[in-house]
Amino acid sequence: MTSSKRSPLTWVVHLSVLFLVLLWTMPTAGLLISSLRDKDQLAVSGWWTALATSSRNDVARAPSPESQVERDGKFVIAGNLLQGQGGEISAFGFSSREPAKFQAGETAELNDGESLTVQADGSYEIVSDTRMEGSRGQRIFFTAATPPRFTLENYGEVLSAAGIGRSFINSLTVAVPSTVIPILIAAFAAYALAWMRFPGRAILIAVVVGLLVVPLQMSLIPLLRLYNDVGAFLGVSAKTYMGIWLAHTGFGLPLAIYLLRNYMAGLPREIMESARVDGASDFDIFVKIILPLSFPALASFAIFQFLWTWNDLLVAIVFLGTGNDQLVLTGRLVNLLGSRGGNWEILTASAFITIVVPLIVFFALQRYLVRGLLAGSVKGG
Amino acid sequence: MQLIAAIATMIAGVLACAAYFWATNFILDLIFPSKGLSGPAASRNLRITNTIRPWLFLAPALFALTIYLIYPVIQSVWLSLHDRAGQNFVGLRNYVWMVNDGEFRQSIFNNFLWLLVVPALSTFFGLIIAALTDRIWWGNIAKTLIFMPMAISFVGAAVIWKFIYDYRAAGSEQIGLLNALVVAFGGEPQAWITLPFWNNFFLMVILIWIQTGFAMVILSAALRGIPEETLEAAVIDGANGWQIFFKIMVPQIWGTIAVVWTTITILVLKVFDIVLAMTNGQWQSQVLANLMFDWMFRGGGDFGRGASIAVIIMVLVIPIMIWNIRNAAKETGGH
Amino acid sequence: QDLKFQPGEDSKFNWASFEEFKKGHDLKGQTLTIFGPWRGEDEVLFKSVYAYFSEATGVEVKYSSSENYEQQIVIDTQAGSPPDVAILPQPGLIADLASKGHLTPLGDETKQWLLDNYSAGQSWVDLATYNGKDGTPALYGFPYKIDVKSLVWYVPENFEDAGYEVPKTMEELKALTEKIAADGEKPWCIGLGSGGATGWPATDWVEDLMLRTQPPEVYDKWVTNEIPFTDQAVVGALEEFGWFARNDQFVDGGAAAVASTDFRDSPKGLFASPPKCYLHHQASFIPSFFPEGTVVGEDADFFYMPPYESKKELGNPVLGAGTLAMITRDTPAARAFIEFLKTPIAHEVWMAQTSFLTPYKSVNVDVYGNPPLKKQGEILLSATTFRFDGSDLMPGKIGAGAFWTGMVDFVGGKSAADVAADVQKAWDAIK
Amino acid sequence: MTGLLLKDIRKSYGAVDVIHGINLDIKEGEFVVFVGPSGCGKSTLLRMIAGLEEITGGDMYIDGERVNDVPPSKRGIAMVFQSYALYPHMTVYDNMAFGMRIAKESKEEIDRRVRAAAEILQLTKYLDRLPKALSGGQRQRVAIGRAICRNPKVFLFDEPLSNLDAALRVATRIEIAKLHERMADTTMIYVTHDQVEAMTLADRIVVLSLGHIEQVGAPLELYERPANLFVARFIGSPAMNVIPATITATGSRTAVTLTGGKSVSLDIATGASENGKTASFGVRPEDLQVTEGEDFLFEGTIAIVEALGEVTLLYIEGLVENEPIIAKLPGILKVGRGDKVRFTADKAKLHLFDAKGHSYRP
Amino acid sequence: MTGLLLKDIRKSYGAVDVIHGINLDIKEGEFVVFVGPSGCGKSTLLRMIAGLEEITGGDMYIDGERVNDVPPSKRGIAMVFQSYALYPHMTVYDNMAFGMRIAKESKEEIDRRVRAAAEILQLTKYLDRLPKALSGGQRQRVAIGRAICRNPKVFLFDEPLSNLDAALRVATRIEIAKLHERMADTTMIYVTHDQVEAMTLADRIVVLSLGHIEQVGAPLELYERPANLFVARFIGSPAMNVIPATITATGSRTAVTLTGGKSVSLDIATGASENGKTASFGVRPEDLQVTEGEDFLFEGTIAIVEALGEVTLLYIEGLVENEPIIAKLPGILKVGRGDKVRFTADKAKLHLFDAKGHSYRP
Ligand SMILES: Nc1ncnc2c1ncn2[C@@H]1O[C@H](COP(=O)(O)OP(=O)(O)OP(=O)(O)O)[C@@H](O)[C@H]1O
Ligand SMILES: Nc1ncnc2c1ncn2[C@@H]1O[C@H](COP(=O)(O)OP(=O)(O)OP(=O)(O)O)[C@@H](O)[C@H]1O
Ligand SMILES: [Mg+2]
Ligand SMILES: [Mg+2]
Repeated sequence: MTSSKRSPLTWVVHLSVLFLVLLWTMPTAGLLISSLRDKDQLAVSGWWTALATSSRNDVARAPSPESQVERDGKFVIAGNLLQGQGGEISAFGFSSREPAKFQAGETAELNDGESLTVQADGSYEIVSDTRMEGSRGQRIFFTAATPPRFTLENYGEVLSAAGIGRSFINSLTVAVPSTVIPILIAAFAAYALAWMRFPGRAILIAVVVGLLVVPLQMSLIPLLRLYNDVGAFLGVSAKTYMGIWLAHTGFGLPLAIYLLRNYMAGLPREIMESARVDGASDFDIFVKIILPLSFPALASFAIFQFLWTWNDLLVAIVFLGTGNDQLVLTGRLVNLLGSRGGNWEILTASAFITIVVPLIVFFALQRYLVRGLLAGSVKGG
Repeated sequence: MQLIAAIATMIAGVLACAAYFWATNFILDLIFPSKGLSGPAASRNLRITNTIRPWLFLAPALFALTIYLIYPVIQSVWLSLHDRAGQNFVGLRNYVWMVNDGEFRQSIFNNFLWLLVVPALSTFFGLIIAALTDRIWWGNIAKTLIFMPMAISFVGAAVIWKFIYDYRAAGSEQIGLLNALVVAFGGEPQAWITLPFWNNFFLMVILIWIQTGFAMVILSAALRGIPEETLEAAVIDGANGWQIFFKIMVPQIWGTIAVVWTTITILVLKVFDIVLAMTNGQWQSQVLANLMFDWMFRGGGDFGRGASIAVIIMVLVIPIMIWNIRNAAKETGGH
Repeated sequence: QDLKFQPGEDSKFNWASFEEFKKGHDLKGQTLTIFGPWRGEDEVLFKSVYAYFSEATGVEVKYSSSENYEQQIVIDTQAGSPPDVAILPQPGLIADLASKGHLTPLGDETKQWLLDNYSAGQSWVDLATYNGKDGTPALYGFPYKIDVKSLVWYVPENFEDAGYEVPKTMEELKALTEKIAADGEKPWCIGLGSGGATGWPATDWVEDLMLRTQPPEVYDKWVTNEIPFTDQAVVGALEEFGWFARNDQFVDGGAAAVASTDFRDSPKGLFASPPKCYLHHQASFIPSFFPEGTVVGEDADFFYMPPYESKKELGNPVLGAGTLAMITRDTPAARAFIEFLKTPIAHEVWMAQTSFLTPYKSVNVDVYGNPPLKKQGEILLSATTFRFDGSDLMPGKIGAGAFWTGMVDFVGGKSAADVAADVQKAWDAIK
Repeated sequence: MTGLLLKDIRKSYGAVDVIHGINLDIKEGEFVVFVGPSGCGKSTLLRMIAGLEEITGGDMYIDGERVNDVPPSKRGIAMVFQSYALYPHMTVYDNMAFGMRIAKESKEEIDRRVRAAAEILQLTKYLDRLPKALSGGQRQRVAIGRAICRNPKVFLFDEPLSNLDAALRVATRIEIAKLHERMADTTMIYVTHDQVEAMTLADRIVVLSLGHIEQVGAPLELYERPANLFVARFIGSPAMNVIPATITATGSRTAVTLTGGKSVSLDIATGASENGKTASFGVRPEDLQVTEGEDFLFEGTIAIVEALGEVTLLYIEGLVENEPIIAKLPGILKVGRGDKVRFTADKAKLHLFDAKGHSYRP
Repeated sequence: MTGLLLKDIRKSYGAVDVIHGINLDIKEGEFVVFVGPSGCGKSTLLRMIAGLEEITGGDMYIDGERVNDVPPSKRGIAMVFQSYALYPHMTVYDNMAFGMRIAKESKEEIDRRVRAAAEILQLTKYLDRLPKALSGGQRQRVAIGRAICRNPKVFLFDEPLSNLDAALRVATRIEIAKLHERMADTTMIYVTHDQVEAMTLADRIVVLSLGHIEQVGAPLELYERPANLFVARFIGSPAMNVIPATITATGSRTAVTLTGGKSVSLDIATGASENGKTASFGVRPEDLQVTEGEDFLFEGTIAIVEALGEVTLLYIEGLVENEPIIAKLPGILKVGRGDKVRFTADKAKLHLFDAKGHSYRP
């Protein structure tokens, strides 16, 4: 509708969408920013503070006395607290009890006759009349205003993990047929349930709905047992790609059938009739009329199914195994987390790495969610 | 190398599937030809093929559904009548236990809360967003952004929401967005997910946040199927945006809205990842699916009780099934 | 395969045991699948260990792990496709697998070996002995890789700055706590958050306090529910924990923050500027969650969670956890692997790196990769009592369920008696 | 032998009865046109013939074979849908080629036939377009083209020309007539609202009303000898003028008195029993002539003049209640509103119907 | 003052130009009919007036206000869509009531108006049905009813009667005419293919062809004095017979020689410069009369006879290449195929067009 473009309410639409988008992306934005932050900062300051210059309290440790140099008869250890990251120091201290005792530029007398001077730019000097001793460097507490700082380290770490490329391919090998096969099977079934007459149709539809609810976890053990038996019978491994495709197919089918049937039932009857008069068999009608016209529904479902199979870990682990040759991307990334979990910097980065492929799929398929696919076909209500 | 093998298997798998449909149809027509034949023979063959063909179309789906879903359902029912190892028959004892279990009752109550809130709000937001984004030039970008939560794995989602609900003591810096906002407006920070009853809603927000993308995509496809002329007619009838939306568009996609609603409702019955990751049912936020998971796998698992909870989850879906049968019947009347 | 340390090169290692093992086992061409809890860095470390096994026997080892390993092993065993060897940290789960007949007994010879070679050997044997499918007890697990839990972490320099001393007794620890609070600081960082497992860090506290207030026998009865959860002994331990955790002055963020602070985040308060807290009770793995670049022994250190002066008779109890290896599919390679774990070298290779403790008496403690590890090893070896993490010994529904939930309720303000009653009720429900 | 036989065909949608028992015998190669008021069941009947609508009652035979349960594709039909029913995702070309592709015709043959049809229907320019980029008339032509391209035994057309302009309509109509001529043994069934189409194309016209047949006959037969008032008024535009009358004399000629008092004698034989009965007197607008003389049928004041160029319509009000008498006179007349005129008509072109509406004409 | 002013209105779909600059001034209360061949852009123009189609170029004024960017709902229009555009989920009643409900009319008022419209359109029985349970004609009537129920300043009708039967069509046409009369200041724009509708309803007819205006004028003006060959042939059915001719004499009368050799003199003035030029001679089928005399226009053999009852069409082939000459004679004639007949016509009703198709008539 071209006319709506000019509607005076358009700006309201823009604003509401903007609001909703902000609301929805806020959490993800947090994730994204967090994934770009230093891992130690994640736990101590809100992600939104990373966007602005912030004042932070920090501790740095000067190099150990081994690195002292003798200058003008004094022993000096020098360095920079900010290590080139920019920012400005306002206060510093040397005791955990008084971390901001001194203003930048002042000189603090340390307990053992040394003195510490910290400049606003972060450079410091520890000066002593005598040679400094000990193995540990001096801790320097400071308060600094630091500009936003981001790092790609987290991504680097994730992407450089061994076997990640292999897992990527594994994931694709799992996800693509696991998306296409159920769509194909479901589309045929949906057509039969929407446009063919046979006894028990309504019951079947209800059964499909009912099966939507079957918890995946319930199915795993009986199915794996079945797989093991079949595998043993055929003398092949129980954990094959074929197996996982079929498993995903089975689990994805109810939703696929349900969604597709609903969509197909809404197509104008006259088109089907017309094709029937043209001599098309059910198979022809399905392939040449229904499938092309159902693209929006197929695309929507493809997006979801791809997403689920791509992000799935449980089914993959159970039916494909955890060996290096079979490990899918999600599995690989989870393994990176270490056995105690909770490396959020890894989690955040890998969440974004896994998100990329589904988003591409979404973008690619989104254009099939087109308007007016049926335009011009029939007239009337 | 694997890449080639992978692609080859992929193609083979998909082709095999397509070949099945083509071949069975071909064979059916070969056995019961109707072309060329005439008279009663042809029409008898036709009748036969017409009764067989729907089942040919359905066969692979029915096969997969039976193996992957119906068979496990039967297994579950069987297991639910057995003890923890699935070895000794115990009758209905698991169900008796369940009814008397406080946690189970808590879960049922929470599940109903979820069922009331999540499908409604997800569908509502999905619909609004689908409709609004269709009218603006950056709609696709907006959609992608709102879809994003769907693409994030549950682990990722859990981290994200940790950064929202995180609680630090009053006075110290809040790293949870919600508390930061509350504090900024002069409120007291709260440990959101530990507030009994209310924490259910904080968990629901997460699922809504994820499922809105689902609703949006499906409804968007449906909205685009609405004949544009009817919208034009409404414009001419003087309807404004709201009226067109609620009186013309929504009623026309009512069927799809029902489908989305049903799907999300069922998903809510199954929801457990979120609860598991955020609270694991503590602070009175337990839900059925998580309870089932708990009994199934934790500490070696009690298959009997786990299965009996699963059976309850499946029973809960029966009203939805009946409702769908009705709908399908109504539709057939229209055809 | 690359061996981390070339056999024969570093004399600290017991290479002789390796050569001897090599001689006794030739299983070329066989494969061994191991399923374990280690992922990420730990997986790399474990690989470096079984590389020696492969080298010695020619067996190809396939190790895999999984985020949901608990669930995974249940599914795999139940469905009839288990790995050859499973290594798990949960005795409760292992007991369950054993009772369903999924495990192969390791035999009396191994039992004897443990008694002979592990310090506090009987503790370990008891830990790894379960009832089989037919109800007869047998040794099913081989303890390998131990974590010490009775540790309190602190920043030495902060102590210096404030003039605090490392306490030697529980009374001193409490006094220190009060002193720090009196100084206007917060003594403890406690975080129970762990997503779905929220609450478990508190169970460690309670177990540690149980061991310090009650004799080990009571502890053992407690974990088997021979004495009920509501017993005064248990309630007392709960209340001791409450003394620390339920006092707003004693914990960073106040009592309310305890349950919702993630255990991974909570130690970071030690390193803040100014420090948010001075003490943190956690197991030996926690340094991986310290800020990057933190050097244990320098920037941070730990001390043994001290016993009560008033209960000297209880000695120095140590709470720990660890993983047990078991045979889920009886093959020569699996047997050989258990044998391999009996060689000192299987322990030393990991010891020489990080995060590995062992009660194996005949390993060379000098091999420990760093001083803190060695110190922990010494705590372990000098333990008068060693007890395995009680919540791991309890049935899963309790140890990984009701107990956790109860602890969350407890720090949330529920009385110790009520919490204990709740847990006991849950326990009764699964009997 | 591709005749059709309809035996007591019935159709109901739930409780609504739409077709009430149609009996019809259509011979091979015949061109039958269904006409009738909107909603009388023409499309439904056509769709039943096509096999798209289940037959609720009765039997249908095509080629002597009972086809009640034969699917559309096996009935050897082609159909133009009233609502077009184009394949929205196919170009015009593909829309037309679809049926032949299904029938596995050769590429050249398909191309030849599609192009031929497109040429006839002036669609050549649009062959690559999708239906949504076509005008209403163009869509309708595609629908026709699609049917033409196939070579069915029975053609079914549901108002195929309703959205076409006059010129194109004439041209297409002629094409359909030619098609029918070329394919002498193809039966055609055609629904239309256009009198001209019905009259020019049909071998026989079937007049339907409320789901039953009013009359079946050759076009001129219906025009000249409508069986009843319904058909009389339905065929011809504007409709036949009907004036209430009373029969005053019977015999080989009948005399009636019209409302208004004028008495008229008709060339129609009636039985004596009819005397004194009320009847309806009918005369077609185009049969009326203006006269100055005394031998007029009726006289009236012109209420409206509609000059169509070719003809002029005069509306005379006041003679019959609530309904003007219409006269259709050739050329452009120099009369105005308010003028009083007298009308007469050829005696042979007068009609008389009894109280039930049946024609007195044999 | 609800006149419309179209200034150089243009429309293109991508590269396809559909409307090439339309200038038109429609006065308040005027009834304007758009006619033109299928696909010439009538619907598009109407949709642009309604505001449903973006205007690619030019300006449109309603009521003196430029409305290029005014949304449809603010233009005060009602429209009947060629494809009906009924709301599939609403009953007939609700379809008609929708606009009024939006306008917050009172319940009684809505009911009154809906029932009135339904009565006129014979839809009362169907008020509770959904569109999918209606016949084509019924759907179309609902669409009309929907427009009638509103009280707009401008009515737009896109072939509103195309699916109706003759009787209903006449009735509805008259209703529309009455509507127009009742609402004297409501402007109506009407697209149709039906000559009768155009001639009877229009104050002015706009003849469109390929996206531009061929002629604008009162109905009879177009019929009697078509500005060019296109209009001459488009208005009137069957179309005007056109015979190539050469001008042989100019002056206040013009003489031409037709192909075939016959010379005719017309009441049309031409300049001397035209002498010898080729021209097109035109005569409408209904203006032809059969003559026995010598003063005939042309003579030919009857190829086809179409008896429509009211009139008879004679097709004479061979005079003009590939196109029959058609004569439309009143009544039912007793002539047969192969008969030779001579035709004559009233001199005033002859037409002459120059080589470019422009009429010589002033
Ligand atoms: N979306 C489109 N893209 C390209 N061309 C189009 C599009 N829509 C219409 N057209 C073309 O524009 C021209 C005018 O169409 P329009 O619908 O206005 O014709 P019309 O005069 O109403 O014809 P009809 O009498 O057949 O309804 C047609 O030739 C049509 O093919
Ligand atoms: N699904 C339905 N349910 C109930 N009645 C229906 C249904 N479909 C059609 N009808 C009714 O059946 C009658 C016949 O419809 P049909 O379409 O055959 O009419 P038609 O003669 O083709 O009319 P038109 O000339 O207007 O197209 C109509 O009165 C219509 O309302
Ligand atoms: Mg119809
Ligand atoms: Mg049009």
